[in-house]
Amino acid sequence: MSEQTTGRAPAESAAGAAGAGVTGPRAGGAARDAGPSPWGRLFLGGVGHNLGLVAVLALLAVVGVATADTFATTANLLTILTSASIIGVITVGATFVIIGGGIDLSVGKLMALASVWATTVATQSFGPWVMVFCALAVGAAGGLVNGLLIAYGRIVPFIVTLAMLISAQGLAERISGRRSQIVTDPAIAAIATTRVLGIPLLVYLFAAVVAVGWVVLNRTTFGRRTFAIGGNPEAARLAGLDVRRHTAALYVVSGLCCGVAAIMIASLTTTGSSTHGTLYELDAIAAVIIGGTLLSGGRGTLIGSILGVLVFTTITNLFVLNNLDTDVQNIAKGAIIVAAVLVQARARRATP
Amino acid sequence: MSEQTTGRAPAESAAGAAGAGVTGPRAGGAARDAGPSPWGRLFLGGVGHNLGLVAVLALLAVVGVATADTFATTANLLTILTSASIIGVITVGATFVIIGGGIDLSVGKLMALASVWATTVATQSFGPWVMVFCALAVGAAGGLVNGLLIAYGRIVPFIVTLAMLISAQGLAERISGRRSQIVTDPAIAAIATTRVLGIPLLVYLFAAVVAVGWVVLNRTTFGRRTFAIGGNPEAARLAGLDVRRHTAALYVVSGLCCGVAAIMIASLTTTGSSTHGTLYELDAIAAVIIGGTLLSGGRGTLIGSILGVLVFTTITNLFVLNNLDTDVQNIAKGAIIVAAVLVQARARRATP
Amino acid sequence: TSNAAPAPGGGATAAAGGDNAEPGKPVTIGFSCPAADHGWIAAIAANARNQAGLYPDVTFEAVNPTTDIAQQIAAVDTLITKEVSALVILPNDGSQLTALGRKATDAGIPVINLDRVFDSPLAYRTWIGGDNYGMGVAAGTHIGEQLKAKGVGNPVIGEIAGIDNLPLTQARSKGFADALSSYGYSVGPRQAADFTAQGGQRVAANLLQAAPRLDALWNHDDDQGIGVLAAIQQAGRGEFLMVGGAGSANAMRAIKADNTVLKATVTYSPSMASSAVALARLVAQNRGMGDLVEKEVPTSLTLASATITKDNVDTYLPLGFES
Amino acid sequence: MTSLLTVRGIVKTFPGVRALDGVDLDVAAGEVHCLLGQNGAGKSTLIKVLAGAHQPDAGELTWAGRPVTFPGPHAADAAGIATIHQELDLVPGLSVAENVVLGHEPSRLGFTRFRDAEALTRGLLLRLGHPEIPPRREVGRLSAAGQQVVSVARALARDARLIVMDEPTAVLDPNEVRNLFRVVGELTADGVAVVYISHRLEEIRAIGDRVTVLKDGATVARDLPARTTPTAEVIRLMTGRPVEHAIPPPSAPPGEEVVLEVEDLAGPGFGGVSFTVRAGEVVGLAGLVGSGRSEIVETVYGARRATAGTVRVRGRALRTGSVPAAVRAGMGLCPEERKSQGLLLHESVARNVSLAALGRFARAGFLGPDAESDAARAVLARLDVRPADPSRPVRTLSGGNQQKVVLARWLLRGGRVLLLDEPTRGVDVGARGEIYALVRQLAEQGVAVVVVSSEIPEVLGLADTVLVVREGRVVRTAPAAELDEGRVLDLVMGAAHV
Ligand SMILES: Nc1ncnc2c1ncn2[C@@H]1O[C@H](COP(=O)(O)OP(=O)(O)OP(=O)(O)O)[C@@H](O)[C@H]1O
Ligand SMILES: Nc1ncnc2c1ncn2[C@@H]1O[C@H](COP(=O)(O)OP(=O)(O)OP(=O)(O)O)[C@@H](O)[C@H]1O
Ligand SMILES: [Mg+2]
Ligand SMILES: [Mg+2]
Repeated sequence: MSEQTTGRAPAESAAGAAGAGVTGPRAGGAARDAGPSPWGRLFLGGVGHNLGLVAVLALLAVVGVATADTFATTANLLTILTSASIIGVITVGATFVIIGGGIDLSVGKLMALASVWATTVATQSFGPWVMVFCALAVGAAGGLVNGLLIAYGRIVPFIVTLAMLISAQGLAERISGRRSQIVTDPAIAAIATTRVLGIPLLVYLFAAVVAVGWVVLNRTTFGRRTFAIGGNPEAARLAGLDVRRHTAALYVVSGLCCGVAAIMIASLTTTGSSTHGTLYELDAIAAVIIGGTLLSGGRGTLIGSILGVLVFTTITNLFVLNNLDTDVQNIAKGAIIVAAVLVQARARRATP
Repeated sequence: MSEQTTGRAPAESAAGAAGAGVTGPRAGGAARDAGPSPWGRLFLGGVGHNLGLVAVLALLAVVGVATADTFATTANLLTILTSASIIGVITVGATFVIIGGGIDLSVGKLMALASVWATTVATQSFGPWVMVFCALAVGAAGGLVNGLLIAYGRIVPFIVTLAMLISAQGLAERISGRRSQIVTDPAIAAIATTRVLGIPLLVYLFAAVVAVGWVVLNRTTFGRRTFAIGGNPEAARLAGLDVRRHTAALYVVSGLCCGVAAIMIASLTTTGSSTHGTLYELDAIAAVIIGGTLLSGGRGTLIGSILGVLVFTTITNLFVLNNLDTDVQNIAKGAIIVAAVLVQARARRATP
Repeated sequence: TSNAAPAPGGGATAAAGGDNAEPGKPVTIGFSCPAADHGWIAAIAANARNQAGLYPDVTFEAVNPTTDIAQQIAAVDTLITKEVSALVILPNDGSQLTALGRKATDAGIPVINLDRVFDSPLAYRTWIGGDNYGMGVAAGTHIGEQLKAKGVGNPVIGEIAGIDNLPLTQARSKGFADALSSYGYSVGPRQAADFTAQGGQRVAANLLQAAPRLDALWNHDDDQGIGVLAAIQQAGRGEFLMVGGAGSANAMRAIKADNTVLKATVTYSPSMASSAVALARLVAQNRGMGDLVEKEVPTSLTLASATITKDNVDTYLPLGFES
Repeated sequence: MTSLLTVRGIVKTFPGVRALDGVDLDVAAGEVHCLLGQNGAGKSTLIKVLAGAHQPDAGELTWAGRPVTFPGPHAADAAGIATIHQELDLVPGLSVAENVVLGHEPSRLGFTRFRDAEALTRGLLLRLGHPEIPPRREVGRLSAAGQQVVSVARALARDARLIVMDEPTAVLDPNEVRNLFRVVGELTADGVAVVYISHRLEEIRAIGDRVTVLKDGATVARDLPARTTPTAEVIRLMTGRPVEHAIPPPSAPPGEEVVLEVEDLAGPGFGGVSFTVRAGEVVGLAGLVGSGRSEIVETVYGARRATAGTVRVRGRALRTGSVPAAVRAGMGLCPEERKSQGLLLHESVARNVSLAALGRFARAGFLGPDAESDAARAVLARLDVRPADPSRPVRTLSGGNQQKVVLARWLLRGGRVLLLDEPTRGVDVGARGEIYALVRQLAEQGVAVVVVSSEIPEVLGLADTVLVVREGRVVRTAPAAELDEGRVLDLVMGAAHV
């Protein structure tokens, strides 16, 4: 469906309607929907919609194998997954917010704030569980403030979360005294170093968050209502949903993901710092959109977002393996992003 | 109308509709619509819609006068205007794009790229006019690429312009070798130092761009069609407008503004550098939205955007005059932004 | 101007003394530094590469610079996997790369920690870097001397720092305040910019409004100093004395020309990268420093911050880096 | 009769759908040619082809004797075809005048000449009988009826030789319909041809000259005389079967239990509204477009905040301004704007139907895979939604079937009070009859029903009790049996028209 990748591009709704590629009402809809089992169908739907992205990933892998000997090693693939884990967790939250019709620019700095708060000397003195609790609480509280201002204060999400980005940054600097706070707790530090069956704990954590997110989004009333509220808030309201409370809850979900990510980055870098998570907001939103979620809400898949994250991480990994300069990296990265979206849009148009 | 500040905040559309100021075709609204002249009406409309922002500015001024002796001096007010001039010019372009239903994340780095290209040794050797032309051409070309990919490639603006941001950054680094290129041309350098009637040339330039932007947006067919394309692209297409070409043109307008801004910043800092314009995209979008333009397009005023820029610049000025720490600055800035929007939304709700 | 092709290494390569110039066993030196669009960082990377080029026995393996901690970790990891003979690391953030330094050290790869220091001495073999505190002291001392000589009582002294988040900025500010206090002076308006010309211009323009009269101004960084100087010129101010920081060629030329408020700069020379590569070679080859009696390279070297004025600028110009 | 426009064998497919499958149509200058067909028959698609908005896959257009193609809206416009599209084709952020001239702005050197545009608009609005609409008013601030008038003005502004009107009267009240018909009469007298689409068959009889009937994308009857063809015949052609289009009479009197009590309710735009609805009773709200009926039912439902008054369901007062409270108490609302207020267009039929009753299909918040599918299927079968496939995206259904999906939502939830705001707007005769039958059926099961409709016969036929609303006030409450169409019309128009 072209509208998934093209969203608000003006002219396009019209062009789409006139031109090719719009899946019509009596179209393959029925065929596509008559999958195997309902569960399998839902999951495949997530991938199926994103066949283009899978192709892009495959393409990147081919380039990787061709240009770098070490690309296809287990160690390197695990490196990619580990690099993806933190922004991936944040992207799960961002997917909820965007499907629900909002946007969250504060994710990166909310994570930084949570990482700082969880690694102050005082917090660390209480041990790892309190640190984890602290990170989650700070993330959730930040998300709650966002959510309340947006849902009940009726301020546009862009402004609220931008303000939160700025304030959280300031607060993190204030609390940390602008220093990187070292993680002394061995349990937290161990998260990044421990491997189970050869796979880093961080990757399991990432997988767990994605799994929980997927179930909540696709198998619970909460998830279902998220689609409804993002797709048509007025209809959702008139159907008796508490749109405001739900909207607020979405930002709490995003904040919680930031809390989880905060623990992960504290462990990975062995520090809590106000410099963590810079520009994560754009990365997360870009991954969600590339993954096929409509920026205007109501439509999207979590699998797509995660594939989007993997595309970005793989690009970076390829660059590092080939030891490219940052400037060349950047020039190429922009081009690859556009190419990836074009490939994906084409793939979508091809499959009804 | 409350929907301007609250945008996609769910549950609100209905509440807004229930509020005052609903005039049916037969209701007595005619009186209000019979303004003085169309020109005066339009301009007053721009300010009137933004009374809240004017109030916020006034409030900031009161705080300024109360806390800093030098706030109310001519020199300081000119400093505020000069600081506002560059981001202000960029915001003019951003207002066009957003009213037209798009978004442009590439503005800051397009400006950086243009500033770098215009200040290479080679370009400078041709003299000031070539430098100006070069900056405008680079900005317009970047905008054109954005516009073509969005309008004809049918990729969402968020992704295209994010990719452009990244690539332009890389290209700027590549061209400059990541060094600040010093402006040796005295004519360009003079733009920032020359004063006419005591007012810096940069401020005149800013005013000129705003004036041209205002006239184009409100008095020309191009401007009015921009509202149509942002407000209802399908209706615009059915009315026979070339929605795609117009969309592409909007990004060229934004790119041209970046080119103008590039010359201004090269003159102001006496350098062309890939570090210029970092985070300008968020600042510009925030100013546009605070100024009452709908992020979804179709509605907005240029005056509002400029007031938004002035609010941001005044906040920074106040902080520096009071010698606040960056961390405190950030914490306060977030809170002030939210407060400003709340004040403005309240003012809007009060005046029908 | 910067538009001239950058002088290789700013001429900052060590003249090898003693027998250290003699080729030793072939070694591979890995190098990683941040990516910043900043003359100083650019000079660091160039100096390291140029210094390595002087040694026939050194293979130089630089990973691409990055601003992203995670990327730097990944990049250095690849160097460790390649089992280079020694590593020269200028981390984006010392604390955040400490674990990695430990990892390399544990793997038997000596780490030369450049400038931004790791949290644990176990993470590096040798640290070499500038003296941020000393830089502040040098600037404060110079300003103190000048003002005292002029007999200014109760002077207004401004400070434009770099990025406040960095420990190096905090150290510089502390040194500056400490030195001034020994003259009975204190810092008046102080604002942080961001090491960019644009940030320098913005902050300076506003700060000049906050202080209708200034006696002296210390700007931490000559790159952002371009913007600071522009703002001063635009405001038409000139009643005060300005001191720069780091020692860019551009700033030195301005000092030499003596037609702006910039009268001095205190160095924080990127030549340290050349020295770091030289040290890495010696460590990897198990040699000591030629002029020292010790058989080993010392564990830490702090470079002195020199004050450059019109009088001695010619001596330092070859070390100046292009903005 | 010489043909101005001849359409032969037009085929238009959207991926998987054959929206038009060989359409023929002849339109002569100076006639009103009516296009009839069920929801989804392809009427709007056909006129989009005529307007150059869609490119046909096959078929020929002949315009004024010459074969033509319209590669874009601009081409059709240049040829002299103006179109009033079904989905309002206005830009809410622009003024009335700007909308009227959009695409043909009077301008000099790129500068719009607002005065000319406003003068032109003022003239057109006057001609349409709406001199009170200010040309500078933002269109988004007009009511739906006002916007429809602007759409008509837009089409008139083009001096076209053919004007296509796709359901222009769906949101107009009788008075405005009369105005429109007068203008149509003037146009045809000048030799302009009009293609007219409506689901209100009595309108066809009033202004139509000839009728063409579409069914499943193909022409099934051409050039029938509009005034003399029996209604039953037209309906049979459209639906392919004889359909009972009269409103069935109630089979039993309403019960005694008072389910809904509204007392002295007031809000912005209305006040002093009191009424009760008993179990099994149908209460109708009649009134002009813009009289505030939607506000009243939405306030009863808690979707708008009341400034005064109470709403009680089975004796218990509801928290005002809370839809969830109303829904918990057993209320349901089928809103006026199906697409913008009722449906999740991206979602499947099943998900639209289950939205209000989701909790029932979940255990501890978790939904089984397509848990609600079976329940949805049962309700859809009961309403005879076609096709009865719950996994089909709802936006692919025809208007009438979409309306049934919204009804099904509340049937599934099973409340005691159902509020229906314009339940048959834009719905074809066949589906209309089914909706009427359903309302009857619900009433018989003891549901209290409130119906808002701008079609007076509909209110009179369905309701046991009628409330006549004028300018936000209830001006008359009476049993339907005591009223007739003329009486109600006088009441809704107010003293000036009596
Ligand atoms: N969302 C809105 N924005 C602006 N005006 C509105 C809005 N909703 C309703 N109105 C105005 O309120 C008045 C009452 O409109 P409403 O549609 O509720 O009346 P109604 O009697 O239900 O008529 P209808 O037959 O159109 O449903 C109208 O004049 C309309 O212009
Ligand atoms: N842009 C489109 N893409 C896909 N299918 C479409 C599109 N437009 C219309 N259709 C389908 O074509 C068929 C004809 O639709 P159309 O809107 O022409 O019907 P209609 O006769 O105007 O119905 P109504 O009386 O409800 O307005 C329907 O099945 C519709 O879903
Ligand atoms: Mg239709
Ligand atoms: Mg209504």
